[in-house]
Amino acid sequence: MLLMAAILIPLVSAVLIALAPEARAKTIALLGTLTQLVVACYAATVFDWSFSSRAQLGMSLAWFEGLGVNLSLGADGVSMVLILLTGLLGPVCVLASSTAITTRVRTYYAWLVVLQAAMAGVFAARDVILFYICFEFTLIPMFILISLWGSTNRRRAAIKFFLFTFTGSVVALAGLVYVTWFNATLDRASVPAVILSQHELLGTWTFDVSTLITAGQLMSAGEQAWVLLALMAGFAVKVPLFPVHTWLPLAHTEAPTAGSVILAGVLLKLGTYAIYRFALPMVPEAVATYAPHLSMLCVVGIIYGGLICWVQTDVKKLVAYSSVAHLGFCMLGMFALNNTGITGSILYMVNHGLSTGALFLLIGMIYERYHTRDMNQLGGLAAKMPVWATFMVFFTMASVGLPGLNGFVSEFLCLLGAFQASSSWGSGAWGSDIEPVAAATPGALGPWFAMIAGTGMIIAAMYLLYMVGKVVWGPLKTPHGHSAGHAEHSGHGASHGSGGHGTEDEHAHGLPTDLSGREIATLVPLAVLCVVLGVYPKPLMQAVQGSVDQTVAVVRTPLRSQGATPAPARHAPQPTNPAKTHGEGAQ
Amino acid sequence: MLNLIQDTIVHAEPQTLGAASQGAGHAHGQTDWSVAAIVALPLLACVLTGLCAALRVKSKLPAWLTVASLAGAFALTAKTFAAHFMGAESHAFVVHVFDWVTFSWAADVHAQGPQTNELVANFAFYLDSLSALWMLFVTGLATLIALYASEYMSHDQGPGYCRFFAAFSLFVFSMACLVMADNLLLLYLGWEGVGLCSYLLIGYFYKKPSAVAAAKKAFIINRIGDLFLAMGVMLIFVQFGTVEYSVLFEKAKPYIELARAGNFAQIPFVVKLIPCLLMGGAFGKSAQLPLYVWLPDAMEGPTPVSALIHAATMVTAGVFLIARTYPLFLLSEVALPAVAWVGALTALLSATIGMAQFDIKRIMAYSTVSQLGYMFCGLAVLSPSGGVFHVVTHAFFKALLFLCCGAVMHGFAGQLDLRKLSGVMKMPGWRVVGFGMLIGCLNLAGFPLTAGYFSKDMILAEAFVTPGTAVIGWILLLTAGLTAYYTFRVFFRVFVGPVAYEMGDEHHGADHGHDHEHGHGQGHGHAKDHGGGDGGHHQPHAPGWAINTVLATLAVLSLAATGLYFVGGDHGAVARLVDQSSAGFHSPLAHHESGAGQAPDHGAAAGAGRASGHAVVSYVPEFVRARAHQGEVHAGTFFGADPHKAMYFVSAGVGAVGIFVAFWLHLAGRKTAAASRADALLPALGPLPGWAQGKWYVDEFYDFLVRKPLWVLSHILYLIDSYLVDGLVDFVGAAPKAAGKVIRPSQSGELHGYALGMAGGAVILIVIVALVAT
Amino acid sequence: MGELIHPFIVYGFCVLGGAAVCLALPRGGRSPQVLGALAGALIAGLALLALAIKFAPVLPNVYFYIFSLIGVGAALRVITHPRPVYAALYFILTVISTGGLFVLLSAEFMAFALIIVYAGAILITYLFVIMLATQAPQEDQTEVLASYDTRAREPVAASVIGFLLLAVLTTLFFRGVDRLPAPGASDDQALLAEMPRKVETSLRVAGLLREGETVREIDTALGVVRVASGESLREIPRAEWPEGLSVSNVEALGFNLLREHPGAIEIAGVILLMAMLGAVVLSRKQVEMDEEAKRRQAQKLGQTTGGISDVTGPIGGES
Amino acid sequence: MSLMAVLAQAGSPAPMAASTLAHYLLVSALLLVIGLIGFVTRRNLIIMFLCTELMFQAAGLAAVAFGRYHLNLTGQTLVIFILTVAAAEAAMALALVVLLFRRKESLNAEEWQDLKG
Repeated sequence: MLLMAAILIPLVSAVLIALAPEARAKTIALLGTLTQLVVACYAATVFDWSFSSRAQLGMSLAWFEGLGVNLSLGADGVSMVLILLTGLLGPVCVLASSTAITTRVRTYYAWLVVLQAAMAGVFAARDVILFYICFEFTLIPMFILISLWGSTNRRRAAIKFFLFTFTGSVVALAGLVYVTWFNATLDRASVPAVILSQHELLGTWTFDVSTLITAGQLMSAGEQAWVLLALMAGFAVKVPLFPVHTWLPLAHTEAPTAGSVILAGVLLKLGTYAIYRFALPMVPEAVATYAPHLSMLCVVGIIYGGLICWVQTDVKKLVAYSSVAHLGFCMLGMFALNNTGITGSILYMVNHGLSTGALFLLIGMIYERYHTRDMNQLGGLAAKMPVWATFMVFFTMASVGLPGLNGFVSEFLCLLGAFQASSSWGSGAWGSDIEPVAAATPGALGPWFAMIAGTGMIIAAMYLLYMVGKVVWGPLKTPHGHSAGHAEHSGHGASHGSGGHGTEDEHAHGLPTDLSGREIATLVPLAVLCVVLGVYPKPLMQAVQGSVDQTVAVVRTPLRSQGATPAPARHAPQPTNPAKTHGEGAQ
Repeated sequence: MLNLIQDTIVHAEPQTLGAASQGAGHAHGQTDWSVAAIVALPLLACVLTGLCAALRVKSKLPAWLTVASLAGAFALTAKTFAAHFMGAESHAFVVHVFDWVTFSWAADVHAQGPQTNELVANFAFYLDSLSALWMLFVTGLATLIALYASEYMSHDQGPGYCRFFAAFSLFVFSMACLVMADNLLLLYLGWEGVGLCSYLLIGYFYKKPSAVAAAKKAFIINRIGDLFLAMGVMLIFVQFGTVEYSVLFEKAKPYIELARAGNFAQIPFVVKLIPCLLMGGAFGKSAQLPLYVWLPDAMEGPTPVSALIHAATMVTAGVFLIARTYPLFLLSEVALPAVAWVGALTALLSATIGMAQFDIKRIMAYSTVSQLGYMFCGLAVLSPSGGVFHVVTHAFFKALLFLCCGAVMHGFAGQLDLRKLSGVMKMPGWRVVGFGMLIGCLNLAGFPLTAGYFSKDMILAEAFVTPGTAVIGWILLLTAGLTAYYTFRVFFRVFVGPVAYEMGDEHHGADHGHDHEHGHGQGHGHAKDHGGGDGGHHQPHAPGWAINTVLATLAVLSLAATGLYFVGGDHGAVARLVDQSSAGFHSPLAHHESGAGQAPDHGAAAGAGRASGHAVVSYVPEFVRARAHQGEVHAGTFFGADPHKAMYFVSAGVGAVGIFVAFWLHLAGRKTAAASRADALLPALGPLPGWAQGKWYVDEFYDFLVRKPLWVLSHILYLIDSYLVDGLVDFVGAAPKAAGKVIRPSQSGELHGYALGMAGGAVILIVIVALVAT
Repeated sequence: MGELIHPFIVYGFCVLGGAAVCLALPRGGRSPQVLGALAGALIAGLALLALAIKFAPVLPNVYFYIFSLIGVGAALRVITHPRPVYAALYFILTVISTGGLFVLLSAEFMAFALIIVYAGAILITYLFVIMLATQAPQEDQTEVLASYDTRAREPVAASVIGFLLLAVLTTLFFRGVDRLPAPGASDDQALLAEMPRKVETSLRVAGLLREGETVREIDTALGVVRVASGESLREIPRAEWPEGLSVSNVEALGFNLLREHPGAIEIAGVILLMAMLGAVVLSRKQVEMDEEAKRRQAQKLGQTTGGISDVTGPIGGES
Repeated sequence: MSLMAVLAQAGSPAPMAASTLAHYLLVSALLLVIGLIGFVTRRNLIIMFLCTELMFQAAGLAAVAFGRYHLNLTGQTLVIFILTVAAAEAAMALALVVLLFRRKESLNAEEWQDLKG
């Protein structure tokens, strides 16, 4: 019930916001997101972390009986961690947008909260159709957030974002439906008894995730390759992998601050989570064969994204491209297909959400004050905004992957995972007959991938320090209108009171030169988490270990190679045969 | 030369660390909190000074907080040192604080052979004689320099002051983590931590774009080194399944056996690659040849920073890394020679550049790079004790030199150009600084009976003793001469000679605080109206009590350091400490004069002592004794004489020549600050001085070779991204619309057009029917 | 009969015909229309000559050639003549020649129907419309030739496509015509049995029926008509049948029309009704001329009526 | 023989030779083509309608020829229907032409190009 609550509470508060007067909107939104966070935390306490591989807190309501679609929720270790991240970023975003958003406040908060619900839905879904609905539903609020409250070129950005992601995910749906069809037409006799006992829904028309995962593994290598292609087409767009990333910089530069934070913090993680939940376990053989090609894309993305960041003049675009590079690391770890790699990539999802989300908050704060994101117009803000500068340097260091902060742990594990994952260890030049190679894992990546991706660490240092050097350090330089402290800005929709001749500390738009209490309140939790996850990441690592072990076991030794029969015989599909048993959540 | 080295490498049977860990076990109890405290105190100071910044403290409180905590840390280190490492034998121990990056996963049932299924990298400290020694001089110097900085930075009180001391104490914390780390991952944390602090401190005067650029340059070049280190750590983990020293050396035993037997061929390529990667990391951090360009620019930071970080502690991190993982370096026949050559070339190159500079801090920076080259050579020519001893002595006298330059800069409002200063020692109040500088220069130049002389001498001797590294010895000898020359060039130009000076333009060296920049600092004003006349009406103010006391203590310490060579066993206490640690490798050929026979038993004694199993891995030279008997192994000689004895006289002689040339060119017959006899010689040398002054254009070379092409590549990639990749997406969007536009004209409204279309269609249809039907 | 005519000859004629027609089409100004027409006639003659030589033994009777030549020539004139009225008249000539061909094909009723309905009714309507829809000639001009009539539009393209179509059709005819199924034996005389009164009247007219006899039964299979008076029965063999005792085309057509195509007739009726309704609706709708068009119309009328206008005022008005 | 007898080939006409059928078809094809060319080349609306009528003629002739060849009368009934359609079409079309002429004072088909879709 807790997971259903985590989804329903934001929806209810969205309705309340719609009904409430404009002034109350923000407080209701804050309350809604905070309650979602509280529910998520309570669910975390109830969750039995030692069995993190099993989907717990399950529940299931019959939805479309005929098709075997159930509203079934459940969360394993990884989902629970990501739900917590969503819960945390919710209130942070609401707080961050209190002064930034001044027009149509009610609609803004309503859609923001609906977005929260949809994201929680994606992570908690144990039914493919429910997953897909939530996965798609996140697009609409994001589209509205960007197109109504974005900056100059927001229409185009919103449309491109929506269409690009939507086309991708439709292809992914095709892949998932094929697997469902394959499962429905599976001849139960041909499936070994041991597998059948665990999944009695096998062979019937159902959309239950665990059943489909098992069915997916029984597919022939060719089918698996095609399904992988379809899934990757959809999810690679969401994680911006190299060739399909062009929507991200545009969407980020045009999105409002809170929109960017949510987009970077959680929406990108939908893609990585989907690949972890569906691509890896469902088509393990195809993933194993195509892992090097996909990691090639990641490595290119890291270098490509990194170098492009270096030449940006727009701060937000710089951070957006850095997300492309960072998620390249995350996916490199994922495609290493070993424990260190996948644990590193899941940690990366959380850490990237925190550090990049914070960076976007900080950039938003400058944008509210100086209404520009152009690095040439801003400079040496440390003199005017010391507190902001400290946070900026802190989160830049977290993002660069400084040991002691959260970025390093995940980045190092991803690189280590990629480094290990090569079956050529122990043979030829890399072999040692005296003592077997201790920590090599089979796979097709290897030291070269890690080495080239490692240069990404250097490039990260280059572009982030370039940004910090330009914006934070150096002689003080602010856009023309602002140095005199008098803020005349035609800022989009910002209908503030007439800009009185603000004194040094009180600008016309009611924001002190340095950070206000509220702004610090949004940053402190993220900073604390960055340090805690950097210094003591053990609990998080142990939390996801169960789920990661299971996935690695599946990928390492898929069902078909365990003597499962050759491609099962087919019998005519009966689309209408009702799902025999009431799809229960936890299997 | 190289294969000869391999034959003589002696490996004692690897010392089971078990002893050490048990040792740690029982020692766990009482020294546990003190070791952790050593690290915790600087962190506490950092947090407190951070709070001071938040609370906008204007007083010198942060300085006192830092000095107090560092003094406490030094005291604790001294206590631990006395408790564990003073005796003949010392035993290492591990102190576990908490689990850091440690997690285990289900064992892979299909993996062939024993696969580790856990990554253990705890926040734990491994204390042995090497790290204790290192911590001693790190915390010691840090305390002194913090005291010095409290006055030096006094003109910048307020947020800047707090920020300085926060970064200062964070630096000491990171250095402590680096030195006392129990595993390579924690070392990596310290490694990058010190990189961050050097970034923050170099960029302290963030108003100056040059400082910001220098800070960025330092961090990025360090990052390049760090990448190699990271790769090394990963390769170690993959190969040995662990990153902890104790377990690592345990696992490396079979290879050490092989190396001891001398057949390197069997050692797999992977194990030989590890030292090369670690070496890359060391060169990045310790500013050696390929990646040294950041150190001279790091002089943008305040002088105490340069003294502590860029002279004494951080830059020695590379030496520490090689010393700590010395057994791994001995496994590869390529690693040590490479280190030797890089060290020697760096020493020579930076010495030549140092000779031609005019900014005294830059000269000191290049001299640091050069001396670091010495230390690496010391390690590489199989005398880690010599190298480490040079690290210790260098730390003291180089800190002293930097602080003297700092005092001059502080007094003369940022004036650092040796052509604008002369006879400073004779001015009132500058006597202590003058004598401090003299002592430092004597040490640096290797004047007989100074600590620098003995440490340099050990390295030179070993270079000639160890077969095959004679060439390195000769290069180092030449560099010793050059060092003596440029050291005393500074001394004779600035501190002695006719009294003449010209105030610098910065006020008090520390750029004034940021928040009241519109109010003109008193210093700022006077420099402008003061104009270029020398001996202007404003008097340079002599350094205060804090600076003088620190300089005095450092001077005394530098002189006292020679004692380390004599007291505490053969080759001094430092050699003993080093031999007892993992870096302990006592060259069997050191005492050639006592005849082949004797060396071994001494060795044996030491070995025996060592055998009691305290050092991680120690080397029992029995093996050498066996080889020596068969006569295969014969120590190198210096023109027939025993290198150790010979070096005493040769290095002294070279030093003296250097000093005399400097005297002759820069003091004798010099009337004014600006000109000296040396200027007359310049044209004779042709373009060389110009190039040297231009630092051999290495910076420009890097910029041209790496930075510019990368910049162009990035622009090209951005164009590709915004037009090609993005263009493709937009094209997919625009294609249907364009197709529609093409087809629309066919609806022209002309009846005849339609009729013709119908007729044409009919004809085609009939033709098809005709063709198909028949 | 295999390849009746070698295809290339046919194509050759098509090309030449196309060229001739192309030339014949009106091109404004002195265009070699006459030349085109002559060439066309010449080629048509040659074609028919070639056909005649080829099928010497089995020739359709001579009238076929006459009617088809007239028909095709008139059709050519229809499309080449700049004046619409003459075009319509030539069309009437074509209809008449087609009627003639119908007669050759023993479809007399259709021939007459065609001429009466087509030529008589439809073409007359055309002439009416032509009269209504031509600009009134100015004083000085005897006949105003609308520009759009004098110049043909893309003659070349049309001729090419047209005669390409012709070539294709002719190849099909000549290739396929001999594969048609043989004509089934049709005893249209059987219909006589259905028309006892006609038989009776024709026999009585021919004097073969005696007083008081009536036709009892007509057995066309044997070709015998049984006549009876009282109880005496007499048969008149076919040989004695009078001239008129045969099913004429009209009667056969009547039977065929109503027996086999009753639905079609209904639909035809509906079509005609709709057409009538349409015509009524269309013609009743007044064309609202906006002010400016009215002014222009009145002005034009003013000029055309010359002096009269100033006396009686503009006749103008809704036209 | 009287002209009519010659023309009508007496009561029950003998079967027709295939080649004569080909002749008739050739003539009807010629008429069709001429009608088509007329429709395409002439701009005058009425003439275009006239050309369509010409094509109706061609179709009628072919139908009757086939009827004659197969000795059944369906061909001729078809011609009756062609007549009805032609009549209907003529009525409607010409009414339209009159309207168009009144509106644009010209019968040129190209005037009405802007009626395109």
